[in-house]
Amino acid sequence: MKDRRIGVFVCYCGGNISDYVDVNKVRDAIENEPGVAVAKTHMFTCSDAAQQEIIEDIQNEKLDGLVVASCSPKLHLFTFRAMAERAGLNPYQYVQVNLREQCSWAHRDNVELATDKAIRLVRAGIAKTRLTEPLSTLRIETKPKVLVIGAGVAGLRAALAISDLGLFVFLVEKEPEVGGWTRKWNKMFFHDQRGDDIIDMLKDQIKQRENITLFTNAEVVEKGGSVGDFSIKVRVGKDDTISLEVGAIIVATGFDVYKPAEGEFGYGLDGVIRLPEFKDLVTQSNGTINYNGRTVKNIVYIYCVGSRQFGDIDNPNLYCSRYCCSAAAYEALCAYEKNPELHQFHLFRDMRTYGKHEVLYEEARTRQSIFIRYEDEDPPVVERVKGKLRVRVHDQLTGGEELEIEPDLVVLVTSMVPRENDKLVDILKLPVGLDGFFNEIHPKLRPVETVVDGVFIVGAAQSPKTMAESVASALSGVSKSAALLMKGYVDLEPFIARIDTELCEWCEECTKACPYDAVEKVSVDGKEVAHIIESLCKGSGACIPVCPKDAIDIEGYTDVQVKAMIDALIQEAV
Amino acid sequence: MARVNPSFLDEVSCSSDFNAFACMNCGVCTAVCPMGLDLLPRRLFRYVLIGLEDKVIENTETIYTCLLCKMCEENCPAEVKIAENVKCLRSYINRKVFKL
Amino acid sequence: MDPKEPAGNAGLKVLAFSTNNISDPGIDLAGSAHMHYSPSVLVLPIPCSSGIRPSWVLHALKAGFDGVFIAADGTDCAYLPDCTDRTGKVFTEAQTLLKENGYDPKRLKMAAICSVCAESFVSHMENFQKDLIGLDTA
Amino acid sequence: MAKQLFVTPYRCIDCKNCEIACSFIHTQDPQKPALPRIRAYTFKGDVHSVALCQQCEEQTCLEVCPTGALVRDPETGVIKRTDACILCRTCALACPYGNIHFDPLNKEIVKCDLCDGDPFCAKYCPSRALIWAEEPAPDLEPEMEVEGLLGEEEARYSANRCLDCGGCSECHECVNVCPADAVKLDMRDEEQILEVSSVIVSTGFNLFDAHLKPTYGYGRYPNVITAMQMDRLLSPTRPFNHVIRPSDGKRPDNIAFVLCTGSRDQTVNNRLCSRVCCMYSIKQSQLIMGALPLADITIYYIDIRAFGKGYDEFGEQAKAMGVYFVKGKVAEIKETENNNLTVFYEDIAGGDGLKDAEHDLVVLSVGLLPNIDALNLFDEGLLEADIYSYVKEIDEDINPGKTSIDGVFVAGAASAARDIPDSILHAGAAAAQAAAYIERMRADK
Repeated sequence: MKDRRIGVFVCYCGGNISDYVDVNKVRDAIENEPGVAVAKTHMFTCSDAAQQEIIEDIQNEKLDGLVVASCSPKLHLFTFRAMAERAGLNPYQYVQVNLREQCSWAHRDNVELATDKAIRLVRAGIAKTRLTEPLSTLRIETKPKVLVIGAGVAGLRAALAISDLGLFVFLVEKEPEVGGWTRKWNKMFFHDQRGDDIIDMLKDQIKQRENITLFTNAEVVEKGGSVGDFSIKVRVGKDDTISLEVGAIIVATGFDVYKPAEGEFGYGLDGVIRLPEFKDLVTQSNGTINYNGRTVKNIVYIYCVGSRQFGDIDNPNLYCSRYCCSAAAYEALCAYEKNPELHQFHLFRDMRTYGKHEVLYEEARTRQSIFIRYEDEDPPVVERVKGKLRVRVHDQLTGGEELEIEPDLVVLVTSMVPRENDKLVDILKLPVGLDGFFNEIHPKLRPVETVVDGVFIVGAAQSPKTMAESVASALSGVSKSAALLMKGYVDLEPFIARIDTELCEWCEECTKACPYDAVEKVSVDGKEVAHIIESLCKGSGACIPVCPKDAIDIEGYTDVQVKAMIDALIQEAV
Repeated sequence: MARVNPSFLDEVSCSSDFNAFACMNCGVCTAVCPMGLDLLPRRLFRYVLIGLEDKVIENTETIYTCLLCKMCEENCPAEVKIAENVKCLRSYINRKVFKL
Repeated sequence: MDPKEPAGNAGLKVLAFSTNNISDPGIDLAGSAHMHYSPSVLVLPIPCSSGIRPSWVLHALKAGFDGVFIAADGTDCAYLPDCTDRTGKVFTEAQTLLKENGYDPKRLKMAAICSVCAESFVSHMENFQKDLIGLDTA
Repeated sequence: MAKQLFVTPYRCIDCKNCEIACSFIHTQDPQKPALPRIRAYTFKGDVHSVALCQQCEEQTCLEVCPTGALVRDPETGVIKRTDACILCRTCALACPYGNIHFDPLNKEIVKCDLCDGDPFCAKYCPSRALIWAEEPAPDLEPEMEVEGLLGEEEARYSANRCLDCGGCSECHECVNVCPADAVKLDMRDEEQILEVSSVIVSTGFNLFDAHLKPTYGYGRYPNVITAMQMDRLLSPTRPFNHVIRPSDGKRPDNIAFVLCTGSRDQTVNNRLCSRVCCMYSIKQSQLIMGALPLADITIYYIDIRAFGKGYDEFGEQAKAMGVYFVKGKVAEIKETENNNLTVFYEDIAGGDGLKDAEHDLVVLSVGLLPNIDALNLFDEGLLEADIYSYVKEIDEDINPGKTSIDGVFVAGAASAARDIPDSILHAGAAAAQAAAYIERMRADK
């Protein structure tokens, strides 16, 4: 190993570190470590002045490795990487040691031991840095085109917004018609807009756009490449397959309406229908609401069908579907508008008409909808007795009184469930959560991004949403795609797997372990070995322990680095 | 087992001010009632809404315990005109029970 | 320098493998909230707990650590939906390796530490160090 | 016996020679006469005297000095100001007799130091009201008592009336000690003109003021706090490192959350649901469980609105951890003798009717209200509001974030109560729309 010239900078962080760690003692303890050329302390390493001094040190001392022992890397890893870059040092030869969150702050009760630990941590950082190699990001030129999968309200709106920004869109819809569930629906809360009107309006606009290509009866069958440069195969109609090259993918595959099991709240009995079917009845009505030729006078709504499930159900839907309370209250209002003589009973658990939707609940009550609360463990029972529907329920609001209602119609307020999309999940390698919906990286900070770079999830494919919320999420996905593509290139982190082709004997274990299809078989000098597709590897390291030959390492966390760090951590501090 | 009778509500409702159905079942009225009766006023009107006529008549005495002090009305987050509703209920009882 | 550990855990050295995205923020939070745990707990960050080589665990014990703790991603892992199973496999393999080399497999412990699991991390460390006291030296 | 400065008030003729002498001897620059350390007074018409530092034993000035700039000479007992003085004026505030002053002209704190053993005031006193001697002047009339401007008690009382001692006294000490030079006291508001093509209004919400719900006693009962205060107690950088209750610093072991404080409540003119309170209360209850494992936590609710992704699961988790959920809005809170609180409610789900329960801390889960400042950002009347005074989204279904002004978009809680995930998505939408708007403007040019 060639001699390294490493700079180590230990931060006081005002007093946040230095009050509990003897910073100078740390500096003294490591300044003669092999490879250390400069060892200094700074009051605030992150300050402009200190950064400037460090840059000068890097340049004057010709440093080829850098350790900053300061706060958590979550805070300033990128700060110092950028600083290293400005100084002409390879940013991946920089290692940050966490002396604040994981040392000084945690051990404020013992300065001596905190200092002892700090020395070990810095030494481990140096040990790691000593074994770093210059790495470079993988720069990928991005294609200014976006694939939108699913042409429901979210997909259509997303396509328009992308087109607005001057990017090309390929919009792929599985069904022969666009519009998804929204097309099928009449008036919708919260603004009384008709679903079919909205879809028609969006469809018209899309037709006028030259930079949107719509494929119906079409399905994505293959995905290659990676962020910024995907190659996609789409099957259109029965046999045609076309190839597309896109920079980003927006998945807007929507939801399905929950289909209750036979007998679940009487489902299957004559007169027991789901909310979407009831919506159609209300739409068709002129004055009275009719079902199978009979006039409906009394309606029972049962809430939480397919949501917040409990008891002995296989794979229960534990989640709340969020839209249903508001939708049912709204539908009751629509029904009341048609026929004010109706008696409507709502069997609910918690009314979740959040935010401004509260007004729907309030109006439904003043339009004489009666709300009856059933207990989680004691759901209502729907039967057909002597040709008549009968619903039995204990009303918690009336001291658990057992009530019997004889409705003409039972409306099951059904949940949104994830679509069966196994093929697409497999093709895109999308993460699916416990609830079956696609999983974002972080619900608050990165709600439309997935672990697959360049693939975004929007609308009800991510979780149940109202139409307005789906559209907001779709536009959010557009923002993210545009931010990615309009720069023209994307840089990928180089901390990915690498194969020692000497050791590798191609046993397939790594390729089986990789969820991202990042390992392929290649031939090197006539020998079959594994090869990492750089643009696909995420650097999780999942392949590391499965390799029987220990032939894989993750850059930045190699076997020798980890072992050197362990040795440095255990070495007596002084 | 009690049979729900939705038309009972129409029988009790005596004026456009009757709005017991606007109740969101928060229970504040019961908790502030100076008479401290569990039934008053929320649950009593539940009986009316659901149409449990027997229960209502059973509680005739309770209905007349109300002071019409409007403590409940003052605190009701849903603007239910509780005192007005009680009056309607009394008028119903007068007709039904006391045959007035 | 021979600093003395506060009574209770006899300064037993614990190496904690923690993950950049999930458990490290949890351990950071323990510090930010000024909770205390033993300074002989030393954290080594890695990308994902399913990428730990069992041999690293053995290496740590041979080097002189008294115990190794894997702060696993659990179901929060952003890389792998089945991270728990994979890390579980690593854990079992590492325990077998320890047994083969004459180490008590109890010297390795694993628990999912989420990004806000500060209190849970601290109590795991306390309990682990306590458990380690009772173990025979290898 | 050492020499002392003796004051004989009845001899004083209020000629102010002492002041002039003092000023003269301490002046470095004739353009900037020193503030005299001694003051001559006339009060009640014809009574004259002087006031100057008493070098008193109760050395309040010395004790309050944050930098130790005041020291007592161990030999002479004289209290002197040293160069460590940072001009914070705390000593001036603390002196019960008002004998320490800030000299604005010379920017220094002045107090009598007896001129290092040769007080000039005495030298120049023509009436011998001031003498520097080992004993009082023989002709001093013993029955003549000094009637001070204020007695000690009065002076102390007056000094205590000052309420601003802890506030910023512009001592600049923070500027001096900040190693990063981060404190700048000379910064001023600055008006800047920016030319932009599009504006995103993300001015957020206002919190409901819990005082407006007087039946809950916020502001009257110390142990009724808002959820924002609880959040502070629970945050990683919490001030006390424990969850404690305000009245006595005790760790509470029976905590109540009162949901819908100021939401879904026509008595305070807000019929809307605030959307976040259920979840933040559940979150706090879980955090409290971590901080105080033995504490009982009760959440009083009308409906639990755990509607977002993973929210219901989170609520169930809290239930499993032992948080009690009671259906019934709290009607009233009363304080007991030991500052505990009794909440009155109807136990609706339990069917138990009217109930009360005692808690040692009550957290009011206050709701969200529109931030009406947003409506004044543009020329009057341009930015339309909805009937609840939120910024109106004129086409929420298809163009979320679009407002009544072309090119102006709204994001987050400025247009409706929103939680963080929904605010973030909404903001993403506003960004996409603003970008599209700018792109369109460019194309039109």
